[in-house]
Amino acid sequence: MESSKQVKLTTLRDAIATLVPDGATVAMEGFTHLIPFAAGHEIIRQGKRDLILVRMTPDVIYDQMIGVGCARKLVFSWGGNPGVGSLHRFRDAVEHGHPHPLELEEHSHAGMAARYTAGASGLPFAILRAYIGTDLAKHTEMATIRCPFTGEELAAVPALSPDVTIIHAQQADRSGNVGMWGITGVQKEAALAARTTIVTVEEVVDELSPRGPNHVVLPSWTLAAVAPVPGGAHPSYAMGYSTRDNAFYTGWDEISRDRDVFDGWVEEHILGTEDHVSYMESIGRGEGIG
Amino acid sequence: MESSKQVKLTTLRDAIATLVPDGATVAMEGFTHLIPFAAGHEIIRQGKRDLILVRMTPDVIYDQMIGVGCARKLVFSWGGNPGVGSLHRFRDAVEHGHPHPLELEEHSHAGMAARYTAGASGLPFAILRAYIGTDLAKHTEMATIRCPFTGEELAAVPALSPDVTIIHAQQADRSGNVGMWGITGVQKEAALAARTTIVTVEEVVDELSPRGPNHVVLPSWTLAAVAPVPGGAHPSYAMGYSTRDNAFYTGWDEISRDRDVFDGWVEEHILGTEDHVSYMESIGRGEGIG
Amino acid sequence: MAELQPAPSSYSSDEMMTVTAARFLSDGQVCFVGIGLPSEAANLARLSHAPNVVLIYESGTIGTRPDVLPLSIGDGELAEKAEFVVGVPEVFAYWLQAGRIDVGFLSAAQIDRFGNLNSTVVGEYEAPKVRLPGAGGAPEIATSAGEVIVMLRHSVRAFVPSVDFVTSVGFGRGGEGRPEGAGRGPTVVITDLGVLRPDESSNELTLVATHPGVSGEEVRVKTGWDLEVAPDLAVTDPPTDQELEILRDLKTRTEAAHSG
Amino acid sequence: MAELQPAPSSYSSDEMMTVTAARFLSDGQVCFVGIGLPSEAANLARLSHAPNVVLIYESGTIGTRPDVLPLSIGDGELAEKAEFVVGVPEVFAYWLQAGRIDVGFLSAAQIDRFGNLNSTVVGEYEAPKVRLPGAGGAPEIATSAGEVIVMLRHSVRAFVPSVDFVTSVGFGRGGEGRPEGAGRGPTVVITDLGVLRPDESSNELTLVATHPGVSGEEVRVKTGWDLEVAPDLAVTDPPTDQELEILRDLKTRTEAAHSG
Repeated sequence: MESSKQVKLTTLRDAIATLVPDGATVAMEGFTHLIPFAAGHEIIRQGKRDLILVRMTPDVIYDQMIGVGCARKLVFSWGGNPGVGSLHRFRDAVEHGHPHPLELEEHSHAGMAARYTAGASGLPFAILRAYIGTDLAKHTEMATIRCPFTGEELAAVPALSPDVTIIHAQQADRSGNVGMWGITGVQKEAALAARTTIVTVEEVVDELSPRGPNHVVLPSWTLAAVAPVPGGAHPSYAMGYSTRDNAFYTGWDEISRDRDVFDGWVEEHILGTEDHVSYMESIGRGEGIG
Repeated sequence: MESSKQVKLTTLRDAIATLVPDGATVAMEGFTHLIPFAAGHEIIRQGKRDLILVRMTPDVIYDQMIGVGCARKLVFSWGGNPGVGSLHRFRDAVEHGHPHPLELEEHSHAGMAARYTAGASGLPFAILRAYIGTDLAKHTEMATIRCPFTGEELAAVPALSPDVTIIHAQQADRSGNVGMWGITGVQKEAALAARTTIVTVEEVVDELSPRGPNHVVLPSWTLAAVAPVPGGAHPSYAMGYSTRDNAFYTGWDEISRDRDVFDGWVEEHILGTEDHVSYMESIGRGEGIG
Repeated sequence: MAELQPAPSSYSSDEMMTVTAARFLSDGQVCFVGIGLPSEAANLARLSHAPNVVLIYESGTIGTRPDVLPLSIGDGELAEKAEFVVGVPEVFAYWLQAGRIDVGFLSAAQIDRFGNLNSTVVGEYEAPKVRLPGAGGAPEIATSAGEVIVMLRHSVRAFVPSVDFVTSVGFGRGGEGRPEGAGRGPTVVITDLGVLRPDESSNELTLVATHPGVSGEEVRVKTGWDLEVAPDLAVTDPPTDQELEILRDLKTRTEAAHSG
Repeated sequence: MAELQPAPSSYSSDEMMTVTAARFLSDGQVCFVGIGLPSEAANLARLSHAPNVVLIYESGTIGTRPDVLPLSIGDGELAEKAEFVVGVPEVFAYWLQAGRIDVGFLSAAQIDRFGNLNSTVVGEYEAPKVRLPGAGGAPEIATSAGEVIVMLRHSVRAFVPSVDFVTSVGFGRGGEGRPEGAGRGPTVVITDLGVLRPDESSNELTLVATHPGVSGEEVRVKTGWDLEVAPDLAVTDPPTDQELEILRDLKTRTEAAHSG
């Protein structure tokens, strides 16, 4: 029952190696829930460089990728450690150019969401009522546009169509159709806006079966690769499979404050491990994964 | 647990009497599934006039409303009897001005869907790639707009914000939150775009519980009235509650071809009945309703 | 009193039309399907040579595999058998407009020599002789799908020199060609008599095949303009026994379901 | 070794702040809520005097009634206890931008005398002293919500004469007023010391109440501009025993859940 258009299940390592070139514009989305951490670690392991990283809410995984020097530019709307505080590697890059300067392009959440929606819709831009009275308008890519019917002036933002979008989902079936539920953020739009979409999943099942609200399906023929990576969202979570590892987020503050501590942590736990299973063991979260 | 903002469950008769004034712009949506027939019949019973009727797919219920003279204008994208053929009362109004002339404003489905989406989003217009190379552009409300980033010329259509939107759904809970599933068409957008939204439902339940895909919820505080009307979509259907009465649709062709036959049918079955229960009995579909 | 069953090798012109259209679909293609003959053809393809064809109906049912043909675009069967269901705004924005559709099927009341389609009015727009249903999804299917397959029964009323209203653009009123960035447009027109294709240089619809037993002259008589006929006019392969069996089973199941 | 439990009538300045903010919410209002103090205040209101307050988090959880406070805006608890969940593009387009929000809560690193908020940078944008997280949902909450409640702890670092960057507009850099059609903006600023309201004619934030035991002079000292004090300066009612009990139960449940 497979045709040429249907995605083949693959490994995360192969997907990153073959589909994520240096210099690519890469969006890794997940709104607190379902963040593709394992994929980010694999990008670090494979030493990808000069990436334009895109994400509404760059959090710890982007802090890690920025800290090791994967990124030359960040396109975002809110960069923090949710519920904890600053992203120290992100701040070090912006405030002190370490490990190298990081170009920024920032929007509001509404602007980023509209940009992805335009990308998913095949439109070159989106309109929204945004940025009114702010200094953001001067520091971001936007234009104003007048309603041809009412004369109201609105914001226009360019469509966002990443070279590669990477997301994590709960399930794939054996044909590579992907199902996710709960808080799905902007993932559907980010996946449909991209030229190439990679999905890591908790589980491969015979039939997609939501165990929560807001079920979203991405058919296999819109995807480039699907890789089973159980626990691949850790320390984020996958509703129905895992809970958020809040202790990891809190602990990250300490690890990321100091350049050397951070470098050592990456060396030991990411570069020093082969894959997500051995990574989880190395950080002491091996139970129940893999 | 009820506050001022929460809708009260009411009767269809009261909802139409108090919330649908003559001359209003009224959208009754339903994409084959969940068409609010009972509400249309109640509008006919109450003798509403000069309505601007809006609907992507005006079908038999609009044929009836146009045929009795409720409407002065129709805003639409496809007017037919699905799977059967013409809407004879609609054609009679357009081709011969019977019972009186009917003003038309027509779009494509894509255009109408975008107009409702703009309305639901609080924007004055929507952009889309549409009407290219057609004569529609000359006969509809649209403008062209240039992308400020790429220069591409796109279509702009004005937002659609009906005075009243009426839809039929499967369930409401006791607080007036509404749940529907299956083919939900443009109902969410039409409901959220309207100043006043009326929903008829198959059933009032303790907790909304979808029995099919694509569950859509409209919270009570976005609605003006919710009225239980079991079978209120007939001859359309409500997934999980009823099936489409294809024989009625086929039979409508005969009834609607002739002005006198149509007038007699309306007199007997709509004007001659009190409510949806007695209407269903009068057309021989009384079983299992009410 | 059993009804007379035709031998498998005997078939109607509508069956020939449906079978021909089905053959134009390849496995794995993503198709935007309308009700009627296109739906028959697309499902026949899915049940025969193209099991992984992805069928999308504008009601928002994506990847649907109905057991029986829908009577309306929003039949419950389409939702129950779909991989997933989305709202109508999404199906037009994220799926059609975004360029995810390989093949769109269209029909119409009129088609002209340059493949433009009319489903709006016969006669003047302001004072129509016949008011037709209108555009529906057609204008954007015509320009957003990778290619368009047109299905239309042959008659001089339908095949007119110039349509009364361009609801969906083919190669333009004067045959000037496709709008920029709008896909290949109508690559084939399949009728109950034969198959037409736009000429690569003139964009004019040209008869390239007739169905078995139909002459080129018969098609020309039923066409409202001076129809070009390809020098190497082919004859369509008749339906195979298997094609007919699958199609008739599908229609038998459908009738049973809809009269039930 | 049981920990010392404060008597209900003893409370912290953060508790006073949260309780004060909760009281500004009326039953049935629709609130767009952020993480931290706003989430505490909104849920306290829901669990006390405003059981039908509708809480919307930008993660897409609508009408949610969490048993414990979320640590992040996308905690599973918010989705599990929501009336329904939608995608992030929808929450901003159909729910916030469409004007369905009565009250938006905002916080920031800096606020100025005209209620403008900064959560982007301290210092120059191109060479910041401190790079803050950025805008998130704030700029559109500030202009699309019917009114905005600001919660911010008092200090001269936070209460500055003019913000380094306007992330969310209050009454404009020069206090010129609200953008047209943009709602009432910050109607109240609640701090750990008291309550400020914009003056109706000057749009300048004015101290209208202090919390019990706080003097107007103390607030002026911790404000980075020459703060106006209302002639009829009020004193906030202290938290009731019931308010404190509900708030502390909520926080105890929350700590247990997040450390578990």
